[in-house]
Amino acid sequence: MENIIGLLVALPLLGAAVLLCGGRRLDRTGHWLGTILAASSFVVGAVLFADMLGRSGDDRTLHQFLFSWIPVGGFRADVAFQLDQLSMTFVLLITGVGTLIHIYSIGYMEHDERRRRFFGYLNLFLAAMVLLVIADNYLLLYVGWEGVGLASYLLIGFWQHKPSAATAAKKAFIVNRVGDMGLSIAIMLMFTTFGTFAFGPVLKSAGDASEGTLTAIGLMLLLAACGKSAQVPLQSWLGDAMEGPTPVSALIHAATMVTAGVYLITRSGAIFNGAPDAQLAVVTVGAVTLLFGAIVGCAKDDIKKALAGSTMSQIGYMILAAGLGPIGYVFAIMHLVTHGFFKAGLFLGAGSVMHGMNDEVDMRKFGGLRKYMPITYVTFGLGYLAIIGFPGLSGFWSKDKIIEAAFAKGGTEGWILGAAALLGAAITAYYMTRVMLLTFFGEKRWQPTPSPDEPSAEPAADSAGGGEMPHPHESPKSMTVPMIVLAFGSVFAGGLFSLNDSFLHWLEPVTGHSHGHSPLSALTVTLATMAVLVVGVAIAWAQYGRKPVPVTAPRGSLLTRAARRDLLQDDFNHVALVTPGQYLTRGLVYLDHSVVDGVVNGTAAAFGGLSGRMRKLQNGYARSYAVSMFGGAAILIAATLLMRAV
Amino acid sequence: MNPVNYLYLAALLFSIGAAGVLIRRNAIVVFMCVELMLNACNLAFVTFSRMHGNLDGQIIAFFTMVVAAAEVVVGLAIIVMIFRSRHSASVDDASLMKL
Amino acid sequence: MSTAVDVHNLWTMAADPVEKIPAPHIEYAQLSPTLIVIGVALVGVLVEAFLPRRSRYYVQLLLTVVALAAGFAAVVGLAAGGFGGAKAHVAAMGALAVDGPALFLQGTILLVGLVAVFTFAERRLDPAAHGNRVDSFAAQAASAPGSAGEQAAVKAGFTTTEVFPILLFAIGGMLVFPAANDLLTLFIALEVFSLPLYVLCALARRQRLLSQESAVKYFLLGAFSSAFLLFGIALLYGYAGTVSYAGIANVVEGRPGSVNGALAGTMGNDVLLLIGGAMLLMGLLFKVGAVPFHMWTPDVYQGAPTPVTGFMAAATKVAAFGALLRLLYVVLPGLRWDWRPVMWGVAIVTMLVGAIVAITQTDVKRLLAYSSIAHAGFILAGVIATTQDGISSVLFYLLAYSFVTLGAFAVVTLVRDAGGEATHLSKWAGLGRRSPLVAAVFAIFLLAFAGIPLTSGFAGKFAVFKAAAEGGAGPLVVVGVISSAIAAFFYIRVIVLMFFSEPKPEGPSVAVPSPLTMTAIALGVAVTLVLGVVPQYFLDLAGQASTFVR
Amino acid sequence: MSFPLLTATAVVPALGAIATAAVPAAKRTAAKWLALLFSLATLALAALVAVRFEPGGDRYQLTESRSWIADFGVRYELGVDGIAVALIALTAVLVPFVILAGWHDADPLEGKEPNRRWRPTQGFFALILMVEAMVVISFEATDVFLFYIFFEAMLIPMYFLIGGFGDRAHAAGDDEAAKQRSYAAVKFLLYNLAGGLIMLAAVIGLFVVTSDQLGSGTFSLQEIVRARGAGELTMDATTERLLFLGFFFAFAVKAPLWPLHTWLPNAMGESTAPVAVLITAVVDKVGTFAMLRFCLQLFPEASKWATPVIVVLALISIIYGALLAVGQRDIKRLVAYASISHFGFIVLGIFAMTTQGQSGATLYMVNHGISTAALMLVAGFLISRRGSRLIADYGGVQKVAPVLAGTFLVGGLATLSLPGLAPFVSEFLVLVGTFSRYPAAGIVATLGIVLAALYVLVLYQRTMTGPVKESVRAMPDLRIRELAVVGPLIALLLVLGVYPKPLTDIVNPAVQQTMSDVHQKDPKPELEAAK
Repeated sequence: MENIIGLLVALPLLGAAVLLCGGRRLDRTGHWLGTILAASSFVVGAVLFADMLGRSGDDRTLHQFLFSWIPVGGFRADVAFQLDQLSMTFVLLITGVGTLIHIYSIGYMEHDERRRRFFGYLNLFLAAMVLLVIADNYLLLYVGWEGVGLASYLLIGFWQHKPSAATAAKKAFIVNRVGDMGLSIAIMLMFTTFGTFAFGPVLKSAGDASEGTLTAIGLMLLLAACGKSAQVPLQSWLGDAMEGPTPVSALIHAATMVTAGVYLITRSGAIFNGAPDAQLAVVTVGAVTLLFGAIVGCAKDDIKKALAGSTMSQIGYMILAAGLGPIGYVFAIMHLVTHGFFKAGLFLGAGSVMHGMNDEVDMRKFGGLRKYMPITYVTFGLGYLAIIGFPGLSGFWSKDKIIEAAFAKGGTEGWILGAAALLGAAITAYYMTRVMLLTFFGEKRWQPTPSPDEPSAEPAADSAGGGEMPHPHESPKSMTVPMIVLAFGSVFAGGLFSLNDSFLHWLEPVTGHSHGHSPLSALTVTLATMAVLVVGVAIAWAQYGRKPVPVTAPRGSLLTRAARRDLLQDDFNHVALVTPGQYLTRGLVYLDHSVVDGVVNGTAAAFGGLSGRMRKLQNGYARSYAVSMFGGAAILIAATLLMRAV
Repeated sequence: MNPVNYLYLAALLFSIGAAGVLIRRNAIVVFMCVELMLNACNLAFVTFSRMHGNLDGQIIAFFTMVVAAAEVVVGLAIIVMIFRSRHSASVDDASLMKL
Repeated sequence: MSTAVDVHNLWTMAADPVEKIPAPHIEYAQLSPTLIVIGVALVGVLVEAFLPRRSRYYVQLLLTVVALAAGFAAVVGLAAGGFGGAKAHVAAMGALAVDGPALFLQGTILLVGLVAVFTFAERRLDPAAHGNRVDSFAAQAASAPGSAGEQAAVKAGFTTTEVFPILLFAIGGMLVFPAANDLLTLFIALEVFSLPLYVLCALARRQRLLSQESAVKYFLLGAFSSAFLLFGIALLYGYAGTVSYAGIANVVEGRPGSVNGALAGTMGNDVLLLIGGAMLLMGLLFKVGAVPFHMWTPDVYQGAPTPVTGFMAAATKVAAFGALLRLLYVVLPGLRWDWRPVMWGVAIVTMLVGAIVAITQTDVKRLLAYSSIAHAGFILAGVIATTQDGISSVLFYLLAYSFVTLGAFAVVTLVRDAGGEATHLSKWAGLGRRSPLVAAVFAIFLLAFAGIPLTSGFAGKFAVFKAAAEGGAGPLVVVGVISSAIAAFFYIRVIVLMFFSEPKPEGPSVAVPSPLTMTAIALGVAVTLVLGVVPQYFLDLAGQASTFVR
Repeated sequence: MSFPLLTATAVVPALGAIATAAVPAAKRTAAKWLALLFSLATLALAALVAVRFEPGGDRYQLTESRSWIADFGVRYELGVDGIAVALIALTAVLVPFVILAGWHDADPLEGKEPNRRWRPTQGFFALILMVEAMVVISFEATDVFLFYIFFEAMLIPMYFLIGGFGDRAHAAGDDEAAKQRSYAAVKFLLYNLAGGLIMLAAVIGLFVVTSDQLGSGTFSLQEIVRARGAGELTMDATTERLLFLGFFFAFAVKAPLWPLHTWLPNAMGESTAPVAVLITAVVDKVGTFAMLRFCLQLFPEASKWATPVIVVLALISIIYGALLAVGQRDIKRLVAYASISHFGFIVLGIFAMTTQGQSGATLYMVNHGISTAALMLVAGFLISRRGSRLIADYGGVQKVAPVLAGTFLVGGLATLSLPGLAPFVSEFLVLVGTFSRYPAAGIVATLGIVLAALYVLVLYQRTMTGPVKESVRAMPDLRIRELAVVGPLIALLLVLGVYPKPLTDIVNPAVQQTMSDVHQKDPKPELEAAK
């Protein structure tokens, strides 16, 4: 059975290769090929899943060794796969959601002449992402890790003619590189500590290593996770990443890739368990980010950016959970999966809206769309309910568990984290309600948009007249069907998982699990969550439900304005990194030219000058030559005598 | 009389000759100074010959004279030639080539 | 036994009323190279006197070539006869040494002379004047430039065929110079090869003024230096009571043949020895062109007719270094600790000054002059080694260097414009575009000068530096290396000029030479490459030839 | 003695050079094909060398040994170890692509039909082959002097390639271009000549040492290493250090290592793309190769003594080169500075003195060669289309020439060593190797990968994306010939990135040898050490 694991990667990779090298002759059929390969990868996953269920909880782990990749001295990296419950969960999520989004894209990208390329990239992404989760050692994981980075780079910048898109893509890649630095350093540490970086041995003998080392490794892994999962302080790229086509945002920047960090930390649980300080760092990052993202989400008028903020904050939850250790791992993954469903759904919904509104993204120019695109409205609504944690829907189950676990951490930490999680829940409710209201309720605030041929880089430009009024309409089947499927997921997944803790038992063999003793009873927590939820929704309704919404955003409070600018994240980076960096490089360029090179040219010039002065002695007068000879003779004689003297 | 004095005289003549070469402009005079130096050498040779009581020095002196004569032949020829082409026997005028 | 004493005996016997005069014992066979050359030179003079003008050129050329070839054959014969090694000894009653270094250097000089003759005899480069092919020598040296007399001479198609015998005299002197085994012979040889050179310098057909000026400078300074040399000889004679190398050496090492009172007196007086030695060195260093006795070099090289320059640059160095070697290794080895440091200084200064001043030169011939100064420095480094290797490396270097130099100057004669040879560097711009072959050849010579591997220059440089390093002169090697780096700069500059800069429309043209010059250049290239790629045979030769007889 | 395969591998391109140069002026195309043919023949021979080489076998294989210059103790000794094989293969693989890429670079300009004697085209290809010959033999030489000779001699053809042939259209105009070219060429030559002459002093020193102690001076690497091992040859610390410095200086210039790097940007900037590739991908490798083969083996103690300083210099090169690459306005200079950064990695790997580091360094030499070739050649195609090297003159090329842009991107990604492409393997090995001995250095070096991403992606963004600039609107996409150049290179990058094992198998034994020569062992993992 394990021999087919490779196919999970191979199929989409094949697709990518064919589509990218195939040339124009594939333009008409390419997207189908891509979709089929993605789907078949999912089928393989399903088969493996079935097979896995067939076996008992402890020997569900499959291994496949392909070939020895880099063997040098004690350093051996193999191309080998490990498929256990954790990987399996991801495989299904990735290939499943991935396939849906392929289908969705068929419709969404219909009018793009580079659709073939788009599907090629999507397949590439699938391959890399699957590789990431089924690798059996950190180096191979690293390959997938950077692979998804590349795919995300290509897809964010897919509309390269938009400078904003190109910049966003570059930014995403570079910020991710900072994280990757962490990962590679972590791998080196593992190598120098354990002499290997394969999951099996490393995690087994993690206990033997000194806590200091483990902490170091943990922190480096956290850095990596921050980069990939857009956690503070490396979160700045996610917002801009929304420049990419919406399906991309749905698949990569909501459902799958950005959750890789969570996978990494959960996978390395053994290491973190031995490094409390590292764990503390993790939970801190998680808590901060979940609030950070939520606040940003409140202020954005661009629907996708709002959702991006929410993604950030939801992943914050997961990271927080993962940081809690065995108490949290399972719930982190569980929330990850449910989030995968509803966030993907929400994004697809947003995409569908934009599709109907001539790629308008400013929610202030939506409003009252529920009549015009019912399916979108319903699916989006379900996703909305799921994310704010409406009782019974997916989000409720997973998020609630995380908040519980946070409290269960115990001590002041526990209280702080719990409080943060609760607050986050409230804000989530607020900004999601806001999105909902602005988009589907209230009166129409549609604006004429410039004709599509010139891309709407930033919404501000659109209000300047011209163009034709949008005619909102429901999207084609190829787009709505995936949305419906995902809606189902967002409604039932959570319940399904929580049904006599099936998900817990499923993952426990891999992640392990321990019940912390929470200071508050589960019921209390749930009630508290409900309470803050209601509050959040209420405030949002009070602001955007009752009174009409201005088309142009009011100046807003200091916080609002800061939040609109991602809480000044970019400004900070600019001041702290970019500007100094530019000065540094300029300085160095100058230095290189004038000093390093100057020394060389200077020496040459010096010799030239010396030469010029010395040749003056050659003044053409025979008598002066005679003088020099005479003097020379004198010196010669003197020297000889001197030599004898001394 | 102590032969060493002749050596001092020789040295003196040699120095005078050398000084002349360095100071005088006229090619002929310069050349004469060189001859003077050669003769200083001769004096030295003879003196040493006397001191050592062998005749080598004296014979060398004869050779030197011959050589000097030969030098005169060539030297005067050249000097005359350059004098004819630039109507000046000044060494300093012949300084086209420099630097 | 020293010459002078024997001569003296003859002398006194002649005074007796005995009629038979015992002739001094002279090994004619072993002196044959010199004798042949001198002899033919005399014949050449007669030819000038008795043959009609038009036939002289060919006769002279033939004679000279034959003489040099025969001389070389004689040298080879002697070497084959073992005079280079086992049978090496002092001939002509102590006047001349017949040993390895002498033969090697004489062979080199003769070859150089042979090649030089080809360039002397070149008659295709200058446009024919009044239908007569002309070479690079004045029609009638005696007539003032531009004067009616000269025009008449040119019209009459006069040519100075005297250059050939003069050249032979010079070569004759040079053959004796490195073989001279007593100071008197040394001095005579010096004059014998210097005086002809003074004359040759003055004979340029174009730019007579420069030519004459160079002659005057060379002559005056040369005479000046030989006066010093002579005084040095006098002092050494005074010190040792003899002028034979062996004799002096013995005295210096404190074991004279017989000590009389006077000798005892002077022997103690090292000042005589030291000053004398220093002045002697100065005389030789002048010929070598070592700083600070180098200043004549650029002017003379520039002013003299290019073939003469080439010959001087090559042959004079060979002869002078030969004499220097013999002096330092045979006469003054006992004084090593006195002269070595001094020569260190001279070598260092010479290398640096030569290389640095050359950077800003704008005239090819002056450039090569300074480069020759720098090379003198390199060779001095080998001389200082005072080891067997030192000698052989110097011999090898001289062989390699002399042919590169000849070739380079031969190429210079080819690049001409209306005013004769176009020696100003600016005129060489883009030469590589117009005539790649000539430029390439010159580039090869320049690279050899710069000591780029696979050229003879590199092999030679490596040999001398290696010898110097082994002789404990490491710092000298470092300085040498640095100055070669500096020197590289201006060789490269010329190459850049030739290949990378656009040719000037009014630039010079490259004259198509006769087979004579072609042979000269071809030989230069061949030797440069052979000595660069497979130097072993010649290294062995130099190695075998590296023991002085005493 | 069996068929002298190594000699043949070096002689064939040399003959090719002569043959090509001999082709008459009119038959330009014939000359090109001739050159290509000979380069392919060389490739075949190199392949044969790789096949005949047994990874498990002796240290040096296919050896040849003849007496050459006895007086200098010089022998004509050839022999290859794994490292040499890898680099010879690299050279032999790259040169045909270089020739193919430079197909029209040396054609006479329109209207400027050269005279009968001046044949730039023939010269161009002849010089390329001559460089190949000399590079190959210096990889094969196991006699220090023999190596030195060609190490120096290869400067001359290189010099003419740089100074004689430049980009077609130059922003600064032809005269200015010529001036800058010859400046670059002279700078290249003098820099390397100076290095070489310093090395010459050291070579002589080595001879003196050996002749003092072994009776007769020798330059034979094996002989010297053997003698040192047997204790017959000992150097006092000072001597060894001085000699080491003499050698290292030359190699550091060639490599080039900060602060001796300034010739590279000029040389690569002014020369045509193929020549730039020849410089950075082939010729410079001789420097790093020589560090590995000569510095470490001849002067193990001194190498260890110098390591700290060299590591620091390497780190500076990495960061400094990358930062300057970010700051460049000129595509080719950018690539040049990127190369400086990469050479920093190579040197770092060599002097980390771990198997990972040194194997990594060797692989790095190969991979950097290929990746830079890919990037630089595509850049060359781009430049030849627009006639400008300035980044600012491009924009939106992706839209008009997608294939060109795609290949450019792949080359760029290889340069920033993306996993899955060859350079990643080597770079990571170097990092791990360094980290396991000098953790701090390892971490600093890792910064390099971020900066690499920066300069590559900025370059790609500025040139390829965004709205299409008027100046590039009519730009044609890659032609067949150009695809034939880039395609195989990219394929190589992928293959070596996914399955480098064949290469590592060849290289590892040699590296193990070197490690034992310098008496170094890999540091043990913490846990094992604890036990």
